[in-house]
Amino acid sequence: MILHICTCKGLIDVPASPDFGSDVTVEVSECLCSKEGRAAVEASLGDDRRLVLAGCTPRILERFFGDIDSEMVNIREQGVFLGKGWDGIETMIRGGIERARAAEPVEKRERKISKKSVLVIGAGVSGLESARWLGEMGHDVVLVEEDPFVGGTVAKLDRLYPEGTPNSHTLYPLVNQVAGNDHIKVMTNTRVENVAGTVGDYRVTLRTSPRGVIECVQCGKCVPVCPESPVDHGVPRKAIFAQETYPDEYAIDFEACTRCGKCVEICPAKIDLDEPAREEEIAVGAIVVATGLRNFPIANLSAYGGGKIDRVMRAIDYERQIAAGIIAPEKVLVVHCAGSRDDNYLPYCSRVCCLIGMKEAKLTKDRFPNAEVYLSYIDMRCYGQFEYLYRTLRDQAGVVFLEGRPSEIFERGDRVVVRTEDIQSGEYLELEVDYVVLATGFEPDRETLAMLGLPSDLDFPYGYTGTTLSPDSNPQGIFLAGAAAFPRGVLESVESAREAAAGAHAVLSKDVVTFRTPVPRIEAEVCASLHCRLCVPTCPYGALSVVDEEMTVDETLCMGCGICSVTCPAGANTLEAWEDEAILAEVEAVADEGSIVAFLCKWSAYNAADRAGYDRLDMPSELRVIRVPCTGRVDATMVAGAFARGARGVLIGGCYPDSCHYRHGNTRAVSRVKLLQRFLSELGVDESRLRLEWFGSNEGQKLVSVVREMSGELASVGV
Amino acid sequence: MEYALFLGCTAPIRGKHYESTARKVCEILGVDVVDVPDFACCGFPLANASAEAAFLMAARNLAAAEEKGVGAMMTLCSSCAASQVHVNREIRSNRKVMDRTNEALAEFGKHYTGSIEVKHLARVLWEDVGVDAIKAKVKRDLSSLKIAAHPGCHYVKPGEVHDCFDDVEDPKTLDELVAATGATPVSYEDKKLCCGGAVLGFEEKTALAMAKQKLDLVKASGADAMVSICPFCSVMYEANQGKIEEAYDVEYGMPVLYYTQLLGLALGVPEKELWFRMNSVKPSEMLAKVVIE
Amino acid sequence: MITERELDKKFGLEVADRYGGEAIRRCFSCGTCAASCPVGRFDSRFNPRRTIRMVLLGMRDQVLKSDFVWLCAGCHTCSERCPQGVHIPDIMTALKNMATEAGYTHPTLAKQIDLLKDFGRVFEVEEYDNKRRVKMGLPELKLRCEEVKIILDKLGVNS
Amino acid sequence: MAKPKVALYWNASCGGCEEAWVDLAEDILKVVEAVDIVLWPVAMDFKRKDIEAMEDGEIAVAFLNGAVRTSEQENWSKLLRRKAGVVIAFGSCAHIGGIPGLANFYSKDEVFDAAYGYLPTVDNPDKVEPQTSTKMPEGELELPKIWDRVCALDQVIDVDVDYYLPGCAPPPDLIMDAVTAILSGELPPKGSVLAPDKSLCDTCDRNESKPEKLQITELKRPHLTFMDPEKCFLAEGVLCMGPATRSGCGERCINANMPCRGCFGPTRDVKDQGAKFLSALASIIDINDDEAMDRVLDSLPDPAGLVYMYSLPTSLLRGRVPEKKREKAKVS
Repeated sequence: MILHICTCKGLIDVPASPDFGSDVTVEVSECLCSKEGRAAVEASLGDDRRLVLAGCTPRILERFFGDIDSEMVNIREQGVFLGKGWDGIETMIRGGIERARAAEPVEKRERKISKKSVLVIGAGVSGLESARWLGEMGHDVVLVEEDPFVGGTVAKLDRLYPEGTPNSHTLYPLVNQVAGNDHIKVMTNTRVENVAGTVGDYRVTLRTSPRGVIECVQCGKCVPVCPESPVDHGVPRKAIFAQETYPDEYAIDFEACTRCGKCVEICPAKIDLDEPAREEEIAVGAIVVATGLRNFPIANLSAYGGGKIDRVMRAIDYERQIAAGIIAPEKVLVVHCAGSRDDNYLPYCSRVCCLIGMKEAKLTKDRFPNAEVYLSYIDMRCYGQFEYLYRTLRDQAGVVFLEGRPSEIFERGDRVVVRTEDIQSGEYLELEVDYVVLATGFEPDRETLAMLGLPSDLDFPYGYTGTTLSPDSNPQGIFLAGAAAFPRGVLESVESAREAAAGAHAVLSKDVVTFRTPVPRIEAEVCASLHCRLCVPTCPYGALSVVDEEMTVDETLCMGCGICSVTCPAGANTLEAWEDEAILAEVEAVADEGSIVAFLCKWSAYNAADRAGYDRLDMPSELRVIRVPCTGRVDATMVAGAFARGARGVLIGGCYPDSCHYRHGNTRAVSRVKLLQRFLSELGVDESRLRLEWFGSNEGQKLVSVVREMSGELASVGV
Repeated sequence: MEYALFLGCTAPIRGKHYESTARKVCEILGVDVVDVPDFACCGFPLANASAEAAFLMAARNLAAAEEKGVGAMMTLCSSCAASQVHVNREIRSNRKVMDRTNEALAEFGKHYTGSIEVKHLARVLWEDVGVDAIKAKVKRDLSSLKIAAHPGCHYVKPGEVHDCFDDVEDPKTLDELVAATGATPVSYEDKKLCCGGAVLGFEEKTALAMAKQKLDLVKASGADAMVSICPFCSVMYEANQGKIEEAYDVEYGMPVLYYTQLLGLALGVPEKELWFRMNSVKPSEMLAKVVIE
Repeated sequence: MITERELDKKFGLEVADRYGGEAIRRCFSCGTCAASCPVGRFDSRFNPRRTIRMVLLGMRDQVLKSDFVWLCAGCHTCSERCPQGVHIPDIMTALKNMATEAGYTHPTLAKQIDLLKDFGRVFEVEEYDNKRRVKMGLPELKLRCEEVKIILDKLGVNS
Repeated sequence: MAKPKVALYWNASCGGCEEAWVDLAEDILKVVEAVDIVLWPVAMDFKRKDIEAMEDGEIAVAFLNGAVRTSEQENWSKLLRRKAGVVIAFGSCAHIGGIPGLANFYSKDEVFDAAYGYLPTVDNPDKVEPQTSTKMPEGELELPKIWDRVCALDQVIDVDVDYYLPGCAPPPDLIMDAVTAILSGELPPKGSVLAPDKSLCDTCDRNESKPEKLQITELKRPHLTFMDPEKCFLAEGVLCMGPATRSGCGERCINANMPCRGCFGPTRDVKDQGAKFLSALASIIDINDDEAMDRVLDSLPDPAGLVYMYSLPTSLLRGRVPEKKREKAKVS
């Protein structure tokens, strides 16, 4: 056994010659994450491949040593940063050593990149930009768009800031470049129905819904005869319509169309109201997701009259209505943070809505110089160049910035009344305006993300980054571009689209990728494969099946969560590197009388513990963290093991519901914990000593509170 | 449907007409009420001095209801509803709270296992009896009446405590109950405005200003009467109406009925038994619009 | 002006440890509560946002001895809308409790405590009431409830 | 050549394991013919001092059944360990703690309170409880001490077990196989359990009826349910420990239409049979609705007693966790 302890440049006090027993060779280094550190680790690897690296968080260490089999002990973030002295750190290292003794190494695996084409989902600016770059690099691109025309949100906007240019300046050159590239196939009216397979060979089912217009000479005669006028983002158009982007053909909005047939009669070319939908399957090596964001539905904001009062509207609807000359406001209030930074709605800041709100104010003043515009805000967040936009507005007559979040908005006659406190003067204020613009935040396109097996994260609309070739997750050729990952302005979206294109290009340029995702090993000798099969339905990915009377793991599907290992009652199924024995060995090494043993999911709660370290929070010293791939991996055996060592409490911490990185590992944990609590109470362990809690990866404070409660430092709630 | 009737402090003394009509409409609509003489204050006013003591007083009432062998409790007052529902919820959702509460109740030999459901009378009428069942029993035509319903705060808030049975930002159930009687609920601004009752003892001027605002808006809506479901709200709008008229030199003459009086009227209860003479603002003009027998 | 020396930095923590007070530190002073408050609309002395700031700053005496601390109507309009889940009415209750414990009990509250101890309710049931009730066909009310007094005495709640 | 000497001893057991020898029927003759039985208290009269007088290792094989919970059982176990070359833990109680191990849900005092106190069949108005020593006219008499915890054989300090013969009681074919192996000297590695290392489902006939996606939404208790003699118990919502239990028993319970209760103990890599089964069970009770989950769990009044029916002493917690810490190490 080789143990490397990193002092992180003297940050961690390591005694002169730390002793971990005669069979452990200890090397202390100043900085493992350096060329020298890597060389030292490589040089120390002899026949004995068992290696323990004690240093910073595995999130960082994995970037340097992900390809070498090792146990990582986080003595920095969760050691010194959480106030542990050498005693505490020594215990942590012992845990790592015991775990390393019991764990089997993760096998290196390979994946062939057999398909060299790429699918781009969504043809807004991000998708167009990604497709353009990939096409120019010579890759075959399939660009699919759900709407009948490309352009996405930007095509619906009036002007784009900070420059204040019309949307066409950004969009048209891009559309032309994409439409003119032979490598790019654009498919409008098309949805991705299903994605199967893995990097290098994704099999994608596409469904193209009817366009109605089969051949088009763009005469436009169909539009005046159409009797239906659906409202598209605040502005009415006909059910048969065109958009000045691409393709240069009309299309029918079948949700609004009543099939009266008037367009068919007048059309000199060909319209078919009964055109069937088509489905096809394509194979690609990588996927770029550029589906953008979803506007937070204002109907949820009942105190603001959202969805009930016509004059209270979304920013995009307002922008289009003034651009189209439908409304002529004299007095407007823009409500910033409408539903954002709010536990009842969106807990996070969507970053761009401050800018959007100011833009609506600017567009109003540009068109109606005499209009009065109020902007109410909690904090005005205008970064970089946008400070200029703020200054321009601030200096204009008739623009008033009001600090304070409105409490309620209601109708009084044909006016809208807003109640707010002007915090700067401390006065209670009632305003009567013509229109209220709600600058709402955004939500991720959960539907597409879920279809791709990508979890959404509560910390941000979407926190999934950089896992593409992470050493212990299945390599994915899936890249997020633009606002699909996080609310972004046009400029940032385009930049991120290029990053995604570069990522996809990197994968497609290889013939083989290697990775180290742990998969369950099945001991055929013990497994009653043909007859037990309990594990099969518990796999979130359908990776388990009985082949030739033997339980078999499809390594291309397995993501390494270990849910099946917990299910196997015979112990025949064990997840590599996260075996029951290995985790139990660590538990037994670190747990002692009065300790709080926390099994923390490496995607969320474990990082919350890191965060607590970075923030130097006052974490009770009794905490012993065991890193697990998912709360769904936590077995009753491990919990019993902790209590058998005298633990005061056991905490299982995972991702919030619907954010599980393994689809539903955390909900499995819910039923396990319930049953376990009853079981433990029979054994004299009070239910409250086993807790399951959800943590965002930033919620260090919440983790501290929960651990403090469990350690008896905080009285629990209730009179 | 059987409920222990929780009278609270105000209704049985200052709102006897509310209590009496509540019992009457319950009888007609098939809601059985059981009296528990052991009920005392719900603890609401005491929370100002000691939240813990208030909690135990509410818990004591729950234990008393349980002792009586009823499964549910119905309150006449909205504040009683809020404190009883809240405490019930805390006890039922947290084992430790239940244990600690019972430890304290044991002092005088009471124990609560968490079996009681608590609802305000109006919620019982809306949820358990239902608007349709009420409509089916209406005997008098009240279609000529315009009624401004005042739902008050604790009938629906905190929303979570009351299982969000009504929309806290746009409470509708009381309007629906008014509509069920055949009368027309009128909409008016600031329907959710608090009556100020809780401030009355501490700063009368402020409390009256709050009540005045509401009376102004109700008056402007053209309503024939206001309807309340809480004796505290009624005290503010009705008993103090004269005081407000005097202080602000205005005149309202706005009758404030308990919903049960209006409902009783619709259900054909003899006028005498509706105790309109106990209302300090006499609803004679309003009654003149209704054909009685 | 108030100098930092006059502030009691533990005040906020004490309130946070009270029932319903845990979330007080989450307040980011957006003013939703103040804009919602029906009392504040008619009495500018009472402003929940400002009260929370005063607590977090540590202005113990200025809060507990104040007249505004008694003005919260407990209507929950603010807490229903608070974006950070601060239980404002519970915090105001905690402050009133702390004021009571510190001996600044409001006279009205003192009167209510006496009534509760004597009768178990905040109104005395007079003989007239029961007579009247019987006349109206309503059951008689119990005149006292000793158990309420036991609770109050046990917890040391005194006027 | 002298016949190998064999000792058979019983600790805390019901006697069923002794009957298992008799159940060998005519095969017992082969055994008796091949070996020289030097100790078998249930059948013949032997004295402790005779065993004590033997050389260490003189006995070839000692079969010990029953759990250990008294000082006497502990002493005998240690003695036989010294005298025997091979020690075999015979039957569930010696192997994993067995039914007597359920006493670990309670303290010794609670067990005494029940056994000599409040149980309806006990008539003991003076509350007489066993004493470790009693003065009689003839002198002072000693009774064995009862320990606080029931142990499996290998949990007794200084008692290394060479092999385990599982089952309550071990089935004749496994006994015969073990005896044959010993006599022929073809023994598996030390520490082995002398039964197949697969879960019971492997040989269970009812598997045909098991659905591809087994999900439990309702739990039924055997005595309150009609159980189809053809169908997988789990698929019917009746808890069966089969998946968490080593095979080799010949499905005696299952053939009698009763679900498995785990007497053979777990397969080799499982440290805690009950906890492991519980994890599996929770995975197949896949209900997200809290209330529905509670309802299902309410129909399982004693989960720990069920999953640890045979293995409580060898579970990680070993029994009920006492209010204050008690001895953790092996019985000394």
